[in-house]
Amino acid sequence: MTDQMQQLYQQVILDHSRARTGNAALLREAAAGAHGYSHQVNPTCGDEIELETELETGGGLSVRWTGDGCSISMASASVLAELAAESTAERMLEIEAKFHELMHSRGTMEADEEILGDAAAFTGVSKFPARIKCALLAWMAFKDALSQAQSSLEEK
Amino acid sequence: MTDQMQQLYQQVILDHSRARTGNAALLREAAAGAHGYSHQVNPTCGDEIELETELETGGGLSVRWTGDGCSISMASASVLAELAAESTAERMLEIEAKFHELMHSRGTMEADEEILGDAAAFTGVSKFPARIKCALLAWMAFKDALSQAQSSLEEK
Amino acid sequence: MFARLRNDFPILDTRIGESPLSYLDSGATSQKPQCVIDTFTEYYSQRNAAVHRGAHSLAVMATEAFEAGRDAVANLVGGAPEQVCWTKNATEALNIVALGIDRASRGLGGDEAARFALGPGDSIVVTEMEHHANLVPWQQLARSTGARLRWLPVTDSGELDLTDLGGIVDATTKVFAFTHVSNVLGTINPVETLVARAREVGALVVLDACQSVPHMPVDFPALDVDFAAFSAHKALGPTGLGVLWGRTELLDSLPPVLTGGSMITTVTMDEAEFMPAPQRFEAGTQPVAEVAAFATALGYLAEVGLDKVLDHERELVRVLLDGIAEIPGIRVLGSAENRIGAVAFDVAGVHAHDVGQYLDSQGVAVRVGHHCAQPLHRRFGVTASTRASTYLYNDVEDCRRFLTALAEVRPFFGVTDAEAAS
Amino acid sequence: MFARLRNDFPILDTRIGESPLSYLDSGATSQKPQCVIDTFTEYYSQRNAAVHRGAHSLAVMATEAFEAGRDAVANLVGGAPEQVCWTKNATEALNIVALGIDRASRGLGGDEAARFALGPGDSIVVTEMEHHANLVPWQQLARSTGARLRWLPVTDSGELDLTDLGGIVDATTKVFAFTHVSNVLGTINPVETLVARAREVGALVVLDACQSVPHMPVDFPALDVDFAAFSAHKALGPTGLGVLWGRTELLDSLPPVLTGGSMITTVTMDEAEFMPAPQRFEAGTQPVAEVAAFATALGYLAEVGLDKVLDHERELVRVLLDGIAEIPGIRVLGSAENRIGAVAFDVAGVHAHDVGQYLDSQGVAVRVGHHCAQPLHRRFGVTASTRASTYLYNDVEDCRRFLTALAEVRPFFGVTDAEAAS
Ligand SMILES: Cc1ncc(COP(=O)(O)O)c(C=O)c1O
Ligand SMILES: Cc1ncc(COP(=O)(O)O)c(C=O)c1O
Repeated sequence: MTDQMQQLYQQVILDHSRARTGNAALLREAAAGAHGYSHQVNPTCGDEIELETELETGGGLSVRWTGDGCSISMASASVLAELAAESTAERMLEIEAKFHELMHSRGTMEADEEILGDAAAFTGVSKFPARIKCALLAWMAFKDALSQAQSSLEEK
Repeated sequence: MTDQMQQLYQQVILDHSRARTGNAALLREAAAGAHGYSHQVNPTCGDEIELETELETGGGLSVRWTGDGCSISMASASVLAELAAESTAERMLEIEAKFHELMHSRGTMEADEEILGDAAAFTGVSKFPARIKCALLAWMAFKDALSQAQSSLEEK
Repeated sequence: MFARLRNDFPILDTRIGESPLSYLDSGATSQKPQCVIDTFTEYYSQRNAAVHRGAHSLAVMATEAFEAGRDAVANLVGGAPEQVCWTKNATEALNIVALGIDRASRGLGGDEAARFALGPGDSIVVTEMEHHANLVPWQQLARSTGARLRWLPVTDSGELDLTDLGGIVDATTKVFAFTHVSNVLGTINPVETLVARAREVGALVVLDACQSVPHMPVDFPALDVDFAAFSAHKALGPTGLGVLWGRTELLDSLPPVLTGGSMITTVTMDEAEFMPAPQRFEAGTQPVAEVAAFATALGYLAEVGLDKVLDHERELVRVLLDGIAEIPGIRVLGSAENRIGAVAFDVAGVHAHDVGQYLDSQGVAVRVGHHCAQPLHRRFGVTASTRASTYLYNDVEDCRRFLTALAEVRPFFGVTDAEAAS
Repeated sequence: MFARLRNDFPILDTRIGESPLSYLDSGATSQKPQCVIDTFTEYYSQRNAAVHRGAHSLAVMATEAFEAGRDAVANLVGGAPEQVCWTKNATEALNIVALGIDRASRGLGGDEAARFALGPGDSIVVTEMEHHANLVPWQQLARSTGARLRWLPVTDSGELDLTDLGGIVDATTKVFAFTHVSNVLGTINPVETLVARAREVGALVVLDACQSVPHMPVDFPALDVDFAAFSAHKALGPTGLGVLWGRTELLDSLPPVLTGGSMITTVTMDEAEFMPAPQRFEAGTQPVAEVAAFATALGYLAEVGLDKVLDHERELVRVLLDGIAEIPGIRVLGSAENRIGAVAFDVAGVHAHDVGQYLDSQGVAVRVGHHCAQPLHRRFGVTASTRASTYLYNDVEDCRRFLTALAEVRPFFGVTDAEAAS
C-alpha cells in the first residue's frame, strides 16, 4: 500500500463514508423554509447525489442528501452536511470556494484546517485527477441547491 | 524523363489522345439500329465519358463518344472506337476481357497484340495504379452500352 | 507462444508506482504491439499523402495502404473488401445504420432506400445487455420515426432470456440489433438463434461485434447478419478507426449521413450524387495512417490465430472466476458458460471506484463504472461494477496479482462481512 | 529558420525514382515533423488507455493528454477548452452543425434547440468557392427542411462577388456558411464583411477554417463566428482528427447527431440524457493518440509562429506565380492579392492528370482534379486543374524544381501553341 493511498483514504474519509451525516430521506415539497434541491450525476462512474438545503430564519441552514457512490463522494457529502449544521450560508460558500481551490491544486496546496474543518482530509484527493469530481459532486449539488433556496427566499 | 514515363505515354497513346477516333456528337434517340448509351465518371479526377454503341444488322457495331479527360482516358476511347469499327460485338467483349486483365496485371503481363491491336500500347499503364481507371473508363461505358444495345435487340 | 508474445507490447513494461503493470482493461481498449506502433512511424515517414485523389507517387502508396486495409478486414471477418466501410469507431458505424434508416424513413435517399423505411406500427428490437452505442441510436430512431423500441431481457445468469423471443421479435420488427458478446458479462450470445428469428419476420440484423472480433474467430457472412460494427482500438489497432461491415446491396442503398468530399460523383451548386459503398460512407479525409496500422494489427492477430486467442483467454477467465469465488464478499455479475475473458463484479461494502483505486495502487488496471451499460447494471441492482478483462498478452501471473490485490480490498476499507451484509 | 526546419520532416528525404521529393500538396494533407510521429510511439508505449472512464493510472494519463489537446487548440484559435469538440475530420464537424440543425428543425432536441430550427421560407447561404464538405451538407439540409440554398458567386479574379451580398444574405437567411480560404484559389475571404452582414440579419455563421488555421494566425472569437471547423492532418497533425469549435451556448443546445457511450448522463432502456459540450458530440472511443499527436503539432506550429508561416508561404507563392507567368500556355485560376500559398492552374492542351503525372516523374508532388470543388471549376470553365500548394517546410528550391518541370510539360506531350489555342 502506497503513501498516496493513505493520503487519499484518510481515516476521516473512511469513517464519514460509513457513518454518513445528513444522509436522510429528502423532504422535497414538505420542507418548511426556503428550500433548494439539486440532482448531480458523475457520468464517468455513475455516482449520483440528490441534495436539498433549507435556509433557517436565523441565517443557519441544514442539508439532507441521499446518494450512491464511492467513499470519496459519500464522505464528502457527509462532511458537507456536518459543516452546514455549524455554519451560515455565507460561511459555507467561503468553505466551498476554498475546497474547490484545494481540489484543483494537484497536491501543491496546504489545506486551511481552520476554514475547512474535516474537509481538509480531502487534500490527498487533489493528487488523483480522476477523483476530484467525486469529492466535488456534493458541493456542486450544494451550490446549486443553495442558490435556489436563496432566490426562493428573495421571492418571499 | 524516366523509362516508366515513356512506357506510360507511348506515342500511340499521345497520337490517339489528339486525333480521336469516334469522337463525335451522339445520336441518342436519332440512332437507327439497336442502340445503347452509357455515361461514366471517374470521381477521382473528374474524367467523364458519354458513349453510345449501335449494333448493325450484319453483326458489326459502331461506337461514338464524347468526353473530357486525361490523355490516357481519351486515347483509350479512341482506340476502342477504332477497334469496334473492325470487330463484332463478340470480338469486342473478348478484347475487353483481355484489356481488363492486362490493366490489372501490375506490369507483369505481356500484351497480346494479336487480340488487342493498338490497345496493347496501354501495357505501361498497368504499372500506375492511379491511372488504370482512366484506361478502363471508356471500356466500362462500352460494356454497359453494349449490353443495353443487345437487350434492345432481343426485345425487337 | 503466449508467454513470448507479451514482449511485443512495450507498454506492459511500465511500472505503476513500485508495481509491475497488470493490464486487465482490454475490454475498454487494447494495448498495441511494437509492429503496430512502428507502422505509424513508417507511414508518416515514407508514404503519407491524401488518398484517392492524386497521381503522385506518395498518393499512390497511401491509397494502396488504405485499400489493403479493407482486404485485411475482409480476410478476417469474411465478405468482399467493398463491404468494409471505415468509420471513426464502432459507435459511428452503428449510428450510420440507425441514421441512414432515419433518412430513408423521411423519404430521403430515393426509391432504393425505401426498403429501410420505418414508421409507427413498426418495431426495433434490442437487448437489455447492450452497450449504449447499440441502444441510444435506436432510441433516437424510434423517437424520430414513431417506431416502437422493444428489448429482450437478461436472465440472472447474464444470458439473453429467449422465452418470449417469438413475441418480442414479431411481424412488426424491422430491425433487430444486438451484441455478439456482452462487454460487461462476457456472455457470447446465440447469434444463430437470433438471426433465425429475424429472418422469419424479415427484420434487418445489426450485430455489435466490438467484443467478439478481437477475441474469437468471427465470420459475418456465415453468421448471416446484414450489418456489423467493431472498433480497431479493441483489436490491437489504433484509436480513431472503426468498421461498418454490410451486405453490398444494403450498403449501396442506405442513405449516407455524413456528406462532403470523396463520397460524391457529381456536384452542382444545387445537388450531389453519391458514390456506391464503401466510399458513400467515407466523407472527407479518412484515417489513413490508422488503417495502415490496423492492417498490421490484423496481420499480427492472424498469425497468432483467433481460435488460440479464445482458448488462451478462456484459460485465464477460469483462473479469475475460480480465484474470485474464494474471496468473501464478491458477487460476479452473470455466470454464462459460453464467454470471453471479461468478468464484472460487485464488492460488498466497497464502491467500484474505490475497488479500482486500490487495485491500481497494486499495479492492476481494471475498469470501474457502468461500462456504458447502465440498463444492464440496473438489471443486476447496481449502478457500477468493477470489470477485469483479458487479452492475448495477459498471463496467469496477471490474474494472480489481480486476485491477491482483490482479496485485500475489503480489509483495506475496513469492511467486515457483517457490515456489508446489512 | 525555415531552412533548418525542413530536417524535422523525415518524409522529405524520400526519393521519387531518381529525383528528390518536392512536396507541393500540403493543401490536401501536410507532412509531419518527427516530434509528432514520436508522440504516437510515446503514447502507445507509455500511456494508452480509454479516457474518462477509469481510475487506473494509465487511464488518468491518457485523459490528461486528451484534455491537454483541447487546451492546445483553444490556445491556437481562441475560446475556452470546452468550445473544442473532437471529430474525425473537418467534414464531420461541418456535418454535425448541419445535421444538428436538421434535428432541431424536426423538433428534436427540446426547447433549447428551437433556435436552430429551419423551414420553408428560410434560406441557407454558401459560396461558389466552397469545398464539397461545406456545400453538400447544406444542400442536404435545404432539401430535408425545405429551406432555400443560395450562394455568393465568384469573380474572374477568384474572389467572392459581394455586389449583391445584401440581397443574397437577407432577412430569410438563418445560416451563412463560407470558407475562410479557398483550397483551390488560395484566396483569403473578407470574413469581417461577411460576418457583419450575417449579424445584421441574425444568421448563424459557420466558418470552414481548413485552409486558414494551418497557414495563418486565426482567432475565432475575434472573427466573431458561431461555429468553425478544421482538420488536424492539414496542420502537421495526424489523420483521423478534426475540430468543431463553437460558442458554448450554441454547442450546448445543438442536438447531437452521433449518440452512444461517453456522451450521456443517464440511460434507461427508453431514453437517454445528453451531456453538455464538448462531450455531447464525442460519442464512443475518441481518437486519443491522435489528439496527443496534434497537441505536439500545435506546439511545433506555435514555436515557429503562424505569422512567420504566412510570410514564408507568401514569399514562395510569389516565386510560383512569377515563374508560372513566364511559361507559355498556363492559365492560373484566380488572381487574388490576399492569399495563401495555393496556386491552381490549367495547362493548355494537357489534361491536369497528365500534368501531375509528368511532374511526379520529376519528383514534384502536386494535386490534380477538381479538389472537391466541382462548382468552382465549372465557374472557371474547366473540370479539373493542377494545384501546387506550399507549407512551412517548402523552400525556393521546391518552387524552382516545380517550375522547371512545369515548363517541360507541354513539350513532353507534344502540344504546340497553335494546337492548344484551337
Ligand atoms: C476548404 C476545405 N474544406 C474542407 C475540407 C475537408 O477536410 P477533411 O477532408 O479533412 O474533412 C478541406 C480539405 O480537404 C478543405 O480544403
Ligand atoms: C459491446 C460494445 N459495443 C460498442 C462499443 C463502442 O465502441 P467504440 O467506443 O469504440 O465506438 C464498445 C466499447 O466501448 C463495446 O464494448
